[in-house]
Amino acid sequence: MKFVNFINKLDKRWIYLLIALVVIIPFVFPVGCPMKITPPVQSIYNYIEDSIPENGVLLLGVDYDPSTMAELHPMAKALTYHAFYNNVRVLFVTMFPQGSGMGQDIINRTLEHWNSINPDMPKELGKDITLLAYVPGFSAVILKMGENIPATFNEDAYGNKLDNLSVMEGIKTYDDIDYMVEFSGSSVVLSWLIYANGRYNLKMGIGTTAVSAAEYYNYLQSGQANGLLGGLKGAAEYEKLLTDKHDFSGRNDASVGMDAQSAAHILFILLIILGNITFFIKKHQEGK
Amino acid sequence: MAISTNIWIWIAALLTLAIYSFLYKDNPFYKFAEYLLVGISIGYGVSIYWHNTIITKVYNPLVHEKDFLVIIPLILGLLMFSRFFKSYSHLSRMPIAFIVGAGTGLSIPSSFEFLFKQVQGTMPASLDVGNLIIIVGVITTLVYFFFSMEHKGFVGKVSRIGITFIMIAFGAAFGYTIMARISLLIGRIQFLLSDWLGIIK
Amino acid sequence: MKITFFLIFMSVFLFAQDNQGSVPTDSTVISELSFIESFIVSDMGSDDGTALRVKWIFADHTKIKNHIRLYREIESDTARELLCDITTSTNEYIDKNLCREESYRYSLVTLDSVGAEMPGIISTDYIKPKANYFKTNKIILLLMILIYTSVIVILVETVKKGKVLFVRKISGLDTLDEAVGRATEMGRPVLYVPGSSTMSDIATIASLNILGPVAKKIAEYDTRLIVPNRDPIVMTVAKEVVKESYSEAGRPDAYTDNDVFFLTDSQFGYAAAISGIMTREKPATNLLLGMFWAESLIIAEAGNTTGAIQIAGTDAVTQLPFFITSCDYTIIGEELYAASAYLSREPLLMGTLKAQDYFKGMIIFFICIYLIFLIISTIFGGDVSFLNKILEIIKFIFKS
Amino acid sequence: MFIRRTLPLLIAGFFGIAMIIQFFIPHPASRTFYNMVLDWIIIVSAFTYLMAVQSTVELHTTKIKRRVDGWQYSLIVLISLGITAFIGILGGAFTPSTFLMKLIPAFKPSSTSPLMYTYLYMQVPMQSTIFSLLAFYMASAAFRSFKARSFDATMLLLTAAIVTIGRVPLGEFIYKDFPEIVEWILKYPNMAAQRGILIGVELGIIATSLKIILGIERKYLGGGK
Repeated sequence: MKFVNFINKLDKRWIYLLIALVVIIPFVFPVGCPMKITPPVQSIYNYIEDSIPENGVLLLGVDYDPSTMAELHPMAKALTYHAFYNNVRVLFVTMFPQGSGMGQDIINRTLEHWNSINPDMPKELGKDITLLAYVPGFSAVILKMGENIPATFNEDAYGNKLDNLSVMEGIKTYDDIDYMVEFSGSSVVLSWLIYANGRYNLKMGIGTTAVSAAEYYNYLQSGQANGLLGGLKGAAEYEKLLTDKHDFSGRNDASVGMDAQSAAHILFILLIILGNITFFIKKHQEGK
Repeated sequence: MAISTNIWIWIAALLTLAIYSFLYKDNPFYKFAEYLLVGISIGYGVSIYWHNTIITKVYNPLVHEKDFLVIIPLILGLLMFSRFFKSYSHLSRMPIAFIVGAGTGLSIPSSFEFLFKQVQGTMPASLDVGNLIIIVGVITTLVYFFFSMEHKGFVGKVSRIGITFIMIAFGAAFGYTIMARISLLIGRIQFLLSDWLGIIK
Repeated sequence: MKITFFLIFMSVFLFAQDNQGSVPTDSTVISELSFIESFIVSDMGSDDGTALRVKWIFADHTKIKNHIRLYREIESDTARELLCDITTSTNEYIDKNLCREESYRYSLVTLDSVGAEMPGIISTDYIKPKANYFKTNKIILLLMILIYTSVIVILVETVKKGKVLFVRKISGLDTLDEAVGRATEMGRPVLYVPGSSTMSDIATIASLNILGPVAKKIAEYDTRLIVPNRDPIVMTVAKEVVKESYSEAGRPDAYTDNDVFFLTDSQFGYAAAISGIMTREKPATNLLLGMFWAESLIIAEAGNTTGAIQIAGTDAVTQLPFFITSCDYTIIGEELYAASAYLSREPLLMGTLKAQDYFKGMIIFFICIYLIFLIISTIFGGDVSFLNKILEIIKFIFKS
Repeated sequence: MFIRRTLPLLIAGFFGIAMIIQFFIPHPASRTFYNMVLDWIIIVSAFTYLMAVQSTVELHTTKIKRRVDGWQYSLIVLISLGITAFIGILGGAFTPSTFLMKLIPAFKPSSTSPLMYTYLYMQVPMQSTIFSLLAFYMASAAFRSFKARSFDATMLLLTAAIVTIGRVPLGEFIYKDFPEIVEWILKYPNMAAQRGILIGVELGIIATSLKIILGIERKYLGGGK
């Protein structure tokens, strides 16, 4: 049982090195496995593709901060590109000061990349896409948007008045917003569901980190949300849907990471099995 | 092999390595980076507050649009400053009471409706295997968290089924959390390998 | 008590004043087109007076092949405004965002297959939308709020008067006593981590309620109790709780003040420091009770490697899977509140817990009844109208 | 005594009950009251952020005054907070402010503001890296502490293994309709238990809110007399 003792005395830093290698190697030698689209991701894609009219409005809630950015940023970018393809106006709203930094970063990257790959139909800040100013008050802001959106924010995050922005044309309450997708890793989703969907019947989809994805399946079943993007896998599936339909040559952040994700998952399963084997051997020895 | 020449990418990479040094041992570099992060995030928050909130929601209405109804909440908000003086800090309870009171008042009816939607979702129109599992799962989980009856006999068995349902739910959440934590690591490795060192595309 | 009576009185007053929605002021119909039986417009109930409901019933569906067109006229200017073309399947149109001072008239024209208007028109009288004082469709919601409020208030009052309400003993509390007993036999310290959140978190308050009796038991056996904290306010409250328990156990001198100390406010620094304490002091029992975030993983793993018995308890659903697999016993979610109510018997905690339990019991009851009737109705082929009626009624109670 | 203790509870009680009643009255008068209260909440909460800043600054200033060990790090917090706030307020949040563009002509309206540099190249890397540490801790915990020590833990680890493998492209490679199984587990048993827990938690939140409005619950006002 030398092997068991060796395993137990193994310093945890070796395991840290192992996980780092398992993630780095697939980046240097990408494999690219096939990926099947799960229904909750498909239903968000279908809703944006079919049910949002030309020049409709897609509201994206960026209520996350850099700590969960790795999973939610690719989702928000993929949806923004999808809106650009369908000539849908995109509005970003956030309930945290941190979120506005994230929204600003998405707008910069998507505009820059979009205008570089199709110069013939350029997208403009203030005409097709903008970030609404951060207003504190949390549930009060979500409710106030149900009554009068321009009066809630007065200005967008860049300081220009909402009234003279062409992206805000004809937008007064949630009835003028065709669809909303809320990206968040925390319980902010609950407030949007309770107030925006509950009190003002706003059609909603959810994009969340994998940690809370399992928790939000009951909002799908009860019909409060009509779709769910769960973690990096959800983002990768959405990117795959986009590349199938349009030549989405955006840098697929999520899909690139999928190989490393698979490798790391296999490592985790092995570690748990190995750990349990040594656990049962030790218990067996103590039992004797 | 194009190592980036942008000074800001180098700052970001060095700070990332400073935090990863915590894996080896807790050291001054990690502490410096962590407390620097606390300072910057609050400084950033204050700036966003200043531009997006104090200017747009308080200063402009008052000075430009002469909408003087703003005075009352303004006074209530200024009471918040009383926290800086020990003897008057109790005055800050007024604005807190207003926000918490009005906030809870707004939340109660809508939260009840949210709860009812969940209960209604457990009452499907037709009965198939999936719906049966949902109803049984919800009932047994609720019975497990029922504290007014001793968990013996029949109630004990029902709560036993309930805890099994809960374990399956936690197992699903657990599997998903593994995926989440690894994605965070993948995001950082992507930054170090491509943006900084330029090894991969 | 006066507040609940005020609430009940207020609802009765509102209920009586305006019962089943405002009586719709129908307007008669001038029927020229034979196949439309009735064509009425009425005020939309439970609204702020900006909507009208236009309703029509067809004598027989078969005769109508193509669409019909709806017009609206405002009394002040007689320009007729085209609203929409309607297929024969719908028989109602709700016109929103109207103005309260205006009065409106609706008229109906049939279209032929090509889409041109056929002669003949029906129209209603002018009607002014009315703002209502009470949302009649939300009465059940109001009753539920009033019931829940009064149940909480009544239960909190009865517990204050000293009546003992039954709460089952959480099995986690027995394992807690055994674990503390084990530490006292081995003469090694007990580590109690009250979570990484502030006093505003319910789980932290629950954890401090459990700390009381645990500290009392430890005081009796003269074992060392270590309580590291991440929040200065929680630390001061923990000091008071432990000091009080030691004096209750008759050992005020055995209380060492610097065993309850403030570590650091950084999330991962706190977890790393606790792992250091675990390896240095080698406690026999680790109690991790309260609100935890991602750092729970580090603490639970460190405790595992030192071989101590670990009991965890939190309401953070995302951290529970790690505690269940890493610790010997885990108090899950609301069991933490039940444990703190059971131990502290504090009226506020006990009253609310029992009120939640009764409400939960009601929900369980209704879902069970629904399940039974659903099973019966599927056995009988699912179209028994009597059973469907019952299913509808149960579902109606929770209709939002 | 009245100002300190009962007035806040009266304010909370009045606005709490008023907003509940308002929900049930669709009359335009109640709607204007509702809009007014929402505006007030937004403006007053503009100042609540000060509370968070004040408590952190106070925590670190006391640490420096008392020379607690590690007080140098508190100095770093205060300095970095001051500099970032100074850059942000003067230099503009997302677009360079007019003042900055006059001061340094290099800044055009379209270029990123100095504050965004500190956000994108300092806060983002540090904060996302801190949370990526968790992948390492999970790996070592997966090996050393996640044990099937009871029936419950075994059920949990089994489901976790199925979901972990099924949710990754490699899973489909191993067994064709692995993702369908995972989707079924998530949609039915997992959903049922999550809903049961959610109903319990929601009832707790509503009970706490009612206690706050009725003035029974006072902890939110903070400790002290």
